Amino acid sequence: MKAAVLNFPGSNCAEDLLWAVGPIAGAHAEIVPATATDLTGYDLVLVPGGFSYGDYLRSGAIAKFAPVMPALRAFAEAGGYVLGICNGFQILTEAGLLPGALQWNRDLTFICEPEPLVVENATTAFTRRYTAGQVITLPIAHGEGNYYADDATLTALEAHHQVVLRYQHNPNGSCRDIAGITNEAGNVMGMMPHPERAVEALLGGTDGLGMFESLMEVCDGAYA
Amino acid sequence: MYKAKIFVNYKPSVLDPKATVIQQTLTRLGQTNVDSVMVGKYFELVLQGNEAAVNEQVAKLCSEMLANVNMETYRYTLEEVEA
Amino acid sequence: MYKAKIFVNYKPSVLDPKATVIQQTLTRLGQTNVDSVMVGKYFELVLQGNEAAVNEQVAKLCSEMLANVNMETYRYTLEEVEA
Amino acid sequence: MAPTPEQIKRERLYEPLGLTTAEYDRFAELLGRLPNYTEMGLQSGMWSEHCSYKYSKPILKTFWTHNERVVMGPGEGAGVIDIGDGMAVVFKAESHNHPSAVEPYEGAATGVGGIIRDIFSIGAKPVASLDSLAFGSDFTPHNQQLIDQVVAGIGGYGNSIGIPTIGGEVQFDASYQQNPLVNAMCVGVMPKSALQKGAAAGAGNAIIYVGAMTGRDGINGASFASSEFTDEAADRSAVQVGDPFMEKLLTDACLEVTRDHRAALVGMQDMGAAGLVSSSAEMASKAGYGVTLNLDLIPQREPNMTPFEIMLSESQERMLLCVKAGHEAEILAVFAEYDLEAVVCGRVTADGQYRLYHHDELVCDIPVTALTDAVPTYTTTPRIPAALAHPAPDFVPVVADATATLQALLALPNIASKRALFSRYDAQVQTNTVVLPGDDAGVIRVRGTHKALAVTTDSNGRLLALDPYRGGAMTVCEAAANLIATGATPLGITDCLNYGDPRKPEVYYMLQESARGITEATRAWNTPVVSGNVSLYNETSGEAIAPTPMIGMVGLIDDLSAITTVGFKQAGDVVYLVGQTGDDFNGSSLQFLQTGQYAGRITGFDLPTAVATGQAVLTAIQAHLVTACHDLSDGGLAAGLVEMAASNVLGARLTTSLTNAQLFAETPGRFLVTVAPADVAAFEALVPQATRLGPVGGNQLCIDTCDGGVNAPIADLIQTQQEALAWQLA
Ligand SMILES: Nc1ncnc2c1ncn2[C@@H]1O[C@H](COP(=O)(O)OP(=O)(O)O)[C@@H](O)[C@H]1O
Ligand SMILES: [Mg+2]
Repeated sequence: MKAAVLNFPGSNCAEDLLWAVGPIAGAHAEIVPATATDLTGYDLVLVPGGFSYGDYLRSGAIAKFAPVMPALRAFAEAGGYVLGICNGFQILTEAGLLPGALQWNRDLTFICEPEPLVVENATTAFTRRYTAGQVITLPIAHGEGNYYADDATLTALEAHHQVVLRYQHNPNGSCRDIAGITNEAGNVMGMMPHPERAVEALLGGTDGLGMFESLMEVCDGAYA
Repeated sequence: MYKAKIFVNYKPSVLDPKATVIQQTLTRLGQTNVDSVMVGKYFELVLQGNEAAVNEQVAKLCSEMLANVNMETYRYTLEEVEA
Repeated sequence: MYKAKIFVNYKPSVLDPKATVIQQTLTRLGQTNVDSVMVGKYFELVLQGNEAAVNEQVAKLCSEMLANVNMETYRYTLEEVEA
Repeated sequence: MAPTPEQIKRERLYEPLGLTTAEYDRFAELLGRLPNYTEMGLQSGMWSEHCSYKYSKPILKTFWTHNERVVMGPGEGAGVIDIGDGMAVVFKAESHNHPSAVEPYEGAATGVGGIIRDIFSIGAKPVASLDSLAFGSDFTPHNQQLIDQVVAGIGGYGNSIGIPTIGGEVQFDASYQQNPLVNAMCVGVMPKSALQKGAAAGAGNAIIYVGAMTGRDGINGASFASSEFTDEAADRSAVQVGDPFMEKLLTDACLEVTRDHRAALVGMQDMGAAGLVSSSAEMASKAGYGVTLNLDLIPQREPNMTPFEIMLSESQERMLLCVKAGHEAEILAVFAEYDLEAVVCGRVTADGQYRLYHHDELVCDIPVTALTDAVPTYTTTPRIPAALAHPAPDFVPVVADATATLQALLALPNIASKRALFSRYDAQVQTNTVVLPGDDAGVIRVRGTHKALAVTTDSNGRLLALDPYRGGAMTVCEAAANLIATGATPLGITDCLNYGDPRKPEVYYMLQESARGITEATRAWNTPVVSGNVSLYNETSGEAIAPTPMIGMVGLIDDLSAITTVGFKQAGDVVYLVGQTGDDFNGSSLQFLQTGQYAGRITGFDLPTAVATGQAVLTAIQAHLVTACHDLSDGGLAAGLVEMAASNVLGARLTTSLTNAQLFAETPGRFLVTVAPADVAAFEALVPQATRLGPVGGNQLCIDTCDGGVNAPIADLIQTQQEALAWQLA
């Protein structure tokens, strides 16, 4: 699997993702700046967490105008796998690659805590190493992670099994406890929790590794 | 040259945490006469160009950048200003 | 019952990173006709009471909660509304 | 029009800027003429306590600052200590008390931003932040808002820039009600070879300005931070807004310059207090050179700024570099890559003069040293405060119901968990955090090695108020104990000295005595002071805060597998108390609970014993004989047990010969540890100071004492400890 980790000015989790996907999960990964205009040749594009362009207007609102965005859109439309984490999720919704929006947490405070999550759909390219209903614990670290979509959108998301991860104890007020979704085609996923922060026992857990291993299994055929 | 005054608001169906927190705080402080709180954003942009062009540009800016139309609505006015 | 429309802005000397980033992005996108960008907050509150009391309450709310008078200024209007 | 030199002298216009007549006269003598308005303004910034340390230098000189590991001690942006493998750790702390009192969010945020610049200006990648906070104990709506906004500001900056906040502390005491303390610490890691200093040497070399544009924000901030604030309205203009996005770009760009363009770079320094003047004058002074700046080239956010304003502005996110002549384009290109504005704004000169041009006019022409080395230092004749000379009688508590007392103690804001506050900080970005906030110290691994760094901040104003000498020493010991509890060997410290007006004999006494205590303890632990910061004039309406030296300590863990945490791990593990417990209740939380105040002399502290106990525990941890470890502080043994029970909700069944009251004694220098049954004999042989209390396990915390004891469902105790603060702040 060859993965690109996008790096927007103000992203601060690109290096963390590179470390998780590369040295830890064992895939080939490299940082690609937001000025890149071509993403061909990659199997997976990761959109990292952080505060792109400071996120002063609204999370992800400025990043959607970055030079790389047309290439990202083309990559997704061609069926390439895209995973947006935290700010990456916000960017994908702002860019219209995923439905809904992320607004301020219910209590208006930034939250950094490990959160138990239920894997709702274990058939996606991102979650096939988990089992349906499995509870995994991943850290969250966000101020604007409160997922919102109108009722029609939510109903459609559920009908098409696009809700992949739900919070067990909804920490931020997200509609229907949603922590992560895919697009209808299933090749673009966004999630607020940080799987790249849960890939080493030394740092408190390895529940996030399954996401990267799932993608490697899909991209490389078999993953030992 | 035109000055655009732009208001961005949550759609009524969206529960706004900022408004909720303000309302809760007011209640806690005993100010129970406040029936509703709405929190929005306000932008003022000064743009060069003729009215039609500026109007089109501002509308696009609002829908693509200043507001997230999934959860927000916007409205704006234009007024001519001296250079 | 009165509706208060409240505008809160940075004082002119205060650095506003929000406005700066918006302006820079517009420039990057080739929209160089935007001379200035100002970002503020807008609130609408509906309050029960007579005009004088509401006026006093809103002024206090603005200076103590909605605006940070160290670096922001505020202005507001009141208009009577139906219950 | 600026006032004329004669007018300045006649109308004493230097006084509102914090200069005395003697200081003004001395400056005029150094110049050989009367200073103009710009020059006098530069003097006011540079001669302020914040920049010159004129009252604290004599005290700081007494600190012990060097041992075999210290690469760079105080005097530069930050201190540097060797950690082996060709690597070094860089750290410093800074106070932002006054700005945070005036504008809590931005004051706290820019405090974090400022200390980060000190770290990367040395050439180190910032890898961790800590925050030491002190607030009033009366939770009025104003205080609640202050607490909320300070915490939001620290998180707002740190989370955004992507540096994990892995530790810190929050204290509540009446003396901070009007004067909160906001101290921030930053830690960086770098190859030793990348070290760079803030010097401007070599005639003809370029001075480059980079970062945010200069505005009128924070003008006179340096003099403002150094004088007691009484006139609220006047202080309000000093507010600066932080831009963490800009700082992220600056960090990355400056680190690229120090890494890849060493040959071109002469020196680099951040613009902190007294902005452009202090950075440029200090860089030139350190190197023994002069500097000429053209102010028209300085990027300005507002029109019509005067030289005074440009030079003294404290706009954030700005750096000053000295670059070899001929290499300007190379460096400017690096900044352009990051979309940062950078300009060559001046040159180094050989004659030691400080010259400024504005609109083609020479507006300042004075010796650099008149701004730096020439600043006088002052001492005050100390006087022991009456309350210390005649301490209250020893407090003798009566504890009939130890369970109820424990419940009440756990709900005190100073003892309750601070999770509701620190969970608003991103503690994991950079994915190196091994031990998260909430333990005794934060721990991060050093990538590419088998090492980790442990960091803590500690301060204890209420103890120093009773005994500055012992309190100072005990604060250092508490920091060391927190590091040891994770398995780290203490390396060195940074400090923030938060005190009142040093011209008062009693305040000066406190300062001097606590420095003496700190020095003695740092020598005993072999932890020199490598950097620090002073915040004086923490007074409102003539009342000083409790003397509060904040100690930030860094320790080294050589073996990742030896990292130890606070929580009980396994039922059956044996709990030991290490160190003797006495009737030490003066200044304790129990005294506060029962009498509403802290009073009496400080008893039970013996520095050599504290060091020996700590070292024995560390040896046992490093020998892998310990499964959990916690140093005892506020609330004593009983509170410590609940903290250990919390992470895995495990109770314990313990027996001790202590009294009920002694469960809450705060005899310093003690630890609680757990040991796996198989290791009990080896542990006891290694740590003779240890007393066996009983096994971990069950749902109850049971402690049998000689006159009763504690018996309660552990879940209840944990709930009180975990949630009490959130309830009180809601
Ligand atoms: N402001 C803060 N920021 C980050 N962490 C904090 C803060 N306050 C408390 N903590 C965390 O809580 C732990 C326990 O706090 P405290 O009881 O003061 O520690 P100790 O008594 O061990 O010094 C600290 O070591 C730290 O990890
Ligand atoms: Mg401790």
